[in-house]
Amino acid sequence: MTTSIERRNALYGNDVACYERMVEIREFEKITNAFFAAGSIRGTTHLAVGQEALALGIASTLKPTDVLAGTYRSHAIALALGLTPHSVLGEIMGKATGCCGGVGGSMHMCDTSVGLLPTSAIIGGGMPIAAGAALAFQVQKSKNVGVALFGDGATNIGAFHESLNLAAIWKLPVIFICDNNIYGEYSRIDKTTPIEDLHNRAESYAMPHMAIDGMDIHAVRKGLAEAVECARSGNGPTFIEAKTYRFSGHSRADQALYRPDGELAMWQKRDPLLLTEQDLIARKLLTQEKIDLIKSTTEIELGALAKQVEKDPEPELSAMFSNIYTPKKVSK
Amino acid sequence: MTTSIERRNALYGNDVACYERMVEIREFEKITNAFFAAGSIRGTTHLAVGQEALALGIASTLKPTDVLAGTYRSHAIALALGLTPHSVLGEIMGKATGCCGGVGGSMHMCDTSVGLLPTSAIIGGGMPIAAGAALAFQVQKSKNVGVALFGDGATNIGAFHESLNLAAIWKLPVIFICDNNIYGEYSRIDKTTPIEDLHNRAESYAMPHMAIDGMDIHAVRKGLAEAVECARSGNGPTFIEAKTYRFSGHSRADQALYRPDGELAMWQKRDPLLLTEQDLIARKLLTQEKIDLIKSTTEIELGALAKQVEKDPEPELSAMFSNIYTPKKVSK
Amino acid sequence: MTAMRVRQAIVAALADEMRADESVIIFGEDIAEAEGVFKTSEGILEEFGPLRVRDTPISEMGFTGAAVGAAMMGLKPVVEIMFIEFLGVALDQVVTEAAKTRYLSHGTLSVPMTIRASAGSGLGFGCQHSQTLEHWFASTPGLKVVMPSDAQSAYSLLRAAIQDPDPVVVLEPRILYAERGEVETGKIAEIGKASMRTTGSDITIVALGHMVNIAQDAIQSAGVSADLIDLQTIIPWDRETVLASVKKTGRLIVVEEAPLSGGWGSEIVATVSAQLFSSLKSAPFRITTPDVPVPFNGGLEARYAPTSDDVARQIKHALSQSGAPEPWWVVEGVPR
Amino acid sequence: MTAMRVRQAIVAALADEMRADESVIIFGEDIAEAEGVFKTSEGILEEFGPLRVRDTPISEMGFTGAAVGAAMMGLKPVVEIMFIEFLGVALDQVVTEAAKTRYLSHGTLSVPMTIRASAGSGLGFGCQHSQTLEHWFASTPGLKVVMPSDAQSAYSLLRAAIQDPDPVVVLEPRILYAERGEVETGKIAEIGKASMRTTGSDITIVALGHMVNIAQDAIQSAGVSADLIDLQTIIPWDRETVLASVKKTGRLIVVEEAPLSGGWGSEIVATVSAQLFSSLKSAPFRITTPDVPVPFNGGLEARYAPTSDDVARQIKHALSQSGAPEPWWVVEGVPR
Ligand SMILES: Cc1ncc(C[n+]2csc(CCOP(=O)(O)OP(=O)(O)O)c2C)c(N)n1
Ligand SMILES: Cc1ncc(C[n+]2csc(CCOP(=O)(O)OP(=O)(O)O)c2C)c(N)n1
Ligand SMILES: [Mg+2]
Ligand SMILES: [Mg+2]
Repeated sequence: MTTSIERRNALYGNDVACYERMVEIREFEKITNAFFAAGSIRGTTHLAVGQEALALGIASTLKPTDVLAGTYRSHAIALALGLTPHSVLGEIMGKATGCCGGVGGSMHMCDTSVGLLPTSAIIGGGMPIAAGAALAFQVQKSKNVGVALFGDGATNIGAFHESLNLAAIWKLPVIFICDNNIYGEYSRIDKTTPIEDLHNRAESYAMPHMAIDGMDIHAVRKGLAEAVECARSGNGPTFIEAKTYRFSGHSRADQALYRPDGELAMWQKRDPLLLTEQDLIARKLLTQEKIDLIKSTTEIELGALAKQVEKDPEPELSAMFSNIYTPKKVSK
Repeated sequence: MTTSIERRNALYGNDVACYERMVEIREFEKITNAFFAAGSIRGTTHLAVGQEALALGIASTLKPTDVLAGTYRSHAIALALGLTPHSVLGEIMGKATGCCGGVGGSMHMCDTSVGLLPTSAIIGGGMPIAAGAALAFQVQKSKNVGVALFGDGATNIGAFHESLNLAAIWKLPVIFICDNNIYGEYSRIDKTTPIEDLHNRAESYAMPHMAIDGMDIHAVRKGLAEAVECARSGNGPTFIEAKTYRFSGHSRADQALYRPDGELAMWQKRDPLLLTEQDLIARKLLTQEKIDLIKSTTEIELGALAKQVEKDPEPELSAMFSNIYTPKKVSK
Repeated sequence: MTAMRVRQAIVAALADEMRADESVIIFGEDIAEAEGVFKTSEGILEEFGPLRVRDTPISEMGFTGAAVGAAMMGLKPVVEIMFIEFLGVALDQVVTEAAKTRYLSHGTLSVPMTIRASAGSGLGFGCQHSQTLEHWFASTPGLKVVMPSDAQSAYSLLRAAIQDPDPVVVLEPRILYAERGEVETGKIAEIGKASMRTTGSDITIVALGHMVNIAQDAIQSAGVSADLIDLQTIIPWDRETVLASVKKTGRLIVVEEAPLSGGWGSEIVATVSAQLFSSLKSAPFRITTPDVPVPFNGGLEARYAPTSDDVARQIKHALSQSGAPEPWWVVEGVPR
Repeated sequence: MTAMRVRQAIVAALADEMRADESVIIFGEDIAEAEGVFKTSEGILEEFGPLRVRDTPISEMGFTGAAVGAAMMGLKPVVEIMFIEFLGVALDQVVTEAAKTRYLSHGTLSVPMTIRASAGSGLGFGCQHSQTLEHWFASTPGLKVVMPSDAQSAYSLLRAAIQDPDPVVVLEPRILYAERGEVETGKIAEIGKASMRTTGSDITIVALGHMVNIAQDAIQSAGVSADLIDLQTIIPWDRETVLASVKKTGRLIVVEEAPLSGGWGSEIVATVSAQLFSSLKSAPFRITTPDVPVPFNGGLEARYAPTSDDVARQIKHALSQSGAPEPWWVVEGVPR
């Protein structure tokens, strides 16, 4: 069986692997959506369709020893960072095979072997934690970086402000990545936020900042690489605003009817899969046939996997009582 | 006996009255300091020596129907807004005659007859409250404004960020006044905040902003009048940074030894009392003799008052059980 | 009487209050245009317009605090906290500001605000979105906290909360939003007053929110004669009703959807034990969730909150033995 | 054994841990250069330098959360919350993040962080700076909460908290900072274990923090033979020691510095009532503060927390009558 770290390592320097992973995410979210609609997934789900380039740009730039604190919308970043579709879907379905043993659910992904800290379902929850991880790296004199990944809506919460200020004043090796998909739940960003270019908020902390095209994996990598270099060399944090779009509704059954006509269609022209396909064909790394094959294979494989996960064991009753406190060491 | 509202009304259009009030504040804080040192005041006190021009500039510009949410450092603004020295000192000494009946203490001033909302001892506590008061004015279609008065250190707390954003997106008639006295407790602002001109943080909310000379009552009035006009005419909030200096330590017995040599002396050259005296003399509204008289009279009067307050009754035991819930109306 | 879902009862209460009193305004995340993520403000924006009905940024501290300030100025704001956990970023404004405003204004200001928040487990939202968290508000003079158990109480308590001159937190059991019940509109509850779901002679059962329904099922299946007290207000709770009932029955069980250690039920048991020591025929005790985070998995989550089977078992125990029964996880000896 | 003030015992514990383990770092507002507003980090910056000892901006959510993240990465951060009330702006990171991290990481991450916060009344800081607020952390599996009662426990509990692999909140009674006591440095407490201040046969008194000292005075002046249990850890509390003692004495009083309704003491009384129903000779009860905000005025504040006179009165009552005594404000019939 492939491990998370193997899946992660497969991405470095391999644009085709990155593309395949993007397809995997896209197909994966289709399954999640279908399963949710069919009632086989409890609670809620937050899809990241349309935001695959950002996830892969991050995963193929960070090292597995860097850490990332994400949100309830983390299927894509989890798969990108290396978690297996099995462990992600298992978690979403509450199976013992899930990355959290089935007690976390769709909003709670985690795999420390590839640097994914437990994702938080609280807006802003992960930002000070990423800064804190970076503080540890600074104190430990390691070269790792911390990353906080969060939405546009999250830039209005107090923790955002405090985290950026703290990171700036302590010059922490942390990168704040705002996935600006223009919506927070059902509210368009302009209804809740008086400025459009969120990255400019970094000025309040004298922090370097940039906007990047979140639909283009190369743009993501380029911007992030610069920020990572800055952080690793002791020059402190960066705020990156990735302009993306949420192709699906916010969560669960949301049909996103509040979106203006044509907005989705416009963004779909910049579908990250499409852009990557064009790029890879142009660079002669893939052909249309190969692309079709990747898609159909992925669909078949994930379909088969989904059937398997459905049959996976449920967690034991003891799982409910485990991992609350750290077990006492047997000897010192 | 003079009421708060009478004391407030005395200030409008009367620069000499404003100056006298500044002297009153200065002398008042001397007494507070002495009483605290002598052990007749419990807990803590936060003096506002050196920040009198800001307090008077605010009090003589706002209307008594406007409201202000302040902090633990509110002796000066309370006296300026109209509270009698008796009710302020009474509160500081825990007397039944205090503005809060003696159960609040030095950090908790309040007098709604002149628009002083209960001051909060929690950093950032008053900012959303001021915005909320402004929201009420907006809904009620009154022309009043809300004001939040807070320190430089408070610009690093989450509530600051959330309040400014909310005020901006809803165009609330609220004015955020940052009393930038360069220190938060014992930390110089540059140790905690990566930018110097705090008012620029308003850019994050597309909010008008300005820096004003907080030592000069005219500068305060001018800046604030502009902001008030903007708010009253429905054009939303403004962020004002008043550059001031804390002549005393942070609180209690703090000697402020952490300040660089010469810093205090430099700022004392711009002592708001001094600047106002020079101005009033130049405008022939006062003479040096008159000034000396004001000072000595104030000193004598407040000294006498202090003796009286010392003998004021303590609150009854029932005060501890009162004003927790609103009494039920006897009939509907 | 009209049959409606709990969420519709909430809408009705909001609308009735907004019609009766124009100082009532509501705001929260996605409550206006989207009508609330749980559809608890359906039609409100349309009827009352954008001045009184507002979507907020994701800023719980900011907008909760704004409600405090607006309430000081005479409005009656109702804010929605989508999941009660989100008050973890804004508790200060509730506990340290709102609850102390009357005290710190020497009685000159009241804070007639209402905080509505969905609470509780059972829907697969995971451990950061499934708690009840009543204890965050305990020991806070100045605050009131209520929790409805059905459509009628959802309506009546919310109206009472909005009319109340002091800050009130309304914890709405999320699991009940879709449940139907008969509602007499216009009926307003009295905050601080418990309601008797069933009356009986052998035992007193005190419960809150959805646990009232669980307890009622248990009483039925155990076939016992019980006073089932729907507490409705947790702070300040109805000592009189509870004490009178236990005086009569001599037995007390509290059924609680929160981890054992330190939940609100301990307050009831402790007070009854102190006040009615010699009237008690058997040990008063709580039936609670185990001391664990709320698990996501459906099978596990179904065992998290007290079930009617388990409550029935413990009721029977209480009627036959003087000592308290063991919780299910001890009985079953669940390995850790 | 060295005589030192409680605040010095805290400094000693910090320094000893920082010497022993270089992953221990500390930060908070004015704790470095100014050495803490209560001088609880005197000399720490000088000895350990600015990489490990840091002043923070006024950003409790930010720096508490940073401690959570740093702890995940293997540091042992100790943060100071100057007054426990300030966690009202940051509770989320403690309760919803730190306490659930181990659970949500499937056991792969621990959060060995310590939060030190000053707490309690008696010094004239007013109602927003004088509470104890233990109940904010109740019903939160994953968290531990301790409170020292003297210099030795301040030292020993803090060392234990820092060494503990899970998040621990240390509530330090502010009123004790200047008190002196003998300290055996190197002695490390066991979290979750209560300590016996006095042993006796007639009654069990459970207290926490400064109330342990008040209770001890009361026991002396009442001239009774009592087990005085200094609980030290509130979450998870030492059921074993308390139950064993009450089994022996048949009587229980909890002395608590928090408003009556919903304080931690109700958990003790409720548990004992359920577990030891037939061993109890008289009503178990709590002695608490009234349900009021902490008043500033010195005379009133002196009456806020239980006094040794009043505790003595209630102990005597418990030994002579089976019902619980009335609190002083009922006895005295204070008008509202
Ligand atoms: C403190 C807090 N408030 C509110 C929520 C509810 N909530 C969950 S997702 C969401 C919208 C977030 O929008 P954004 O940050 O843009 O992220 P996106 O969902 O678009 O990825 C909200 C309001 C929450 N989880 N936490
Ligand atoms: C949330 C919170 N954190 C910390 C404190 C402790 N504290 C009181 S005053 C103060 C410094 C505030 O500095 P600044 O905002 O500049 O105001 P100044 O005292 O200079 O007027 C601090 C940290 C508090 N009261 N509330
Ligand atoms: Mg978004
Ligand atoms: Mg300052």
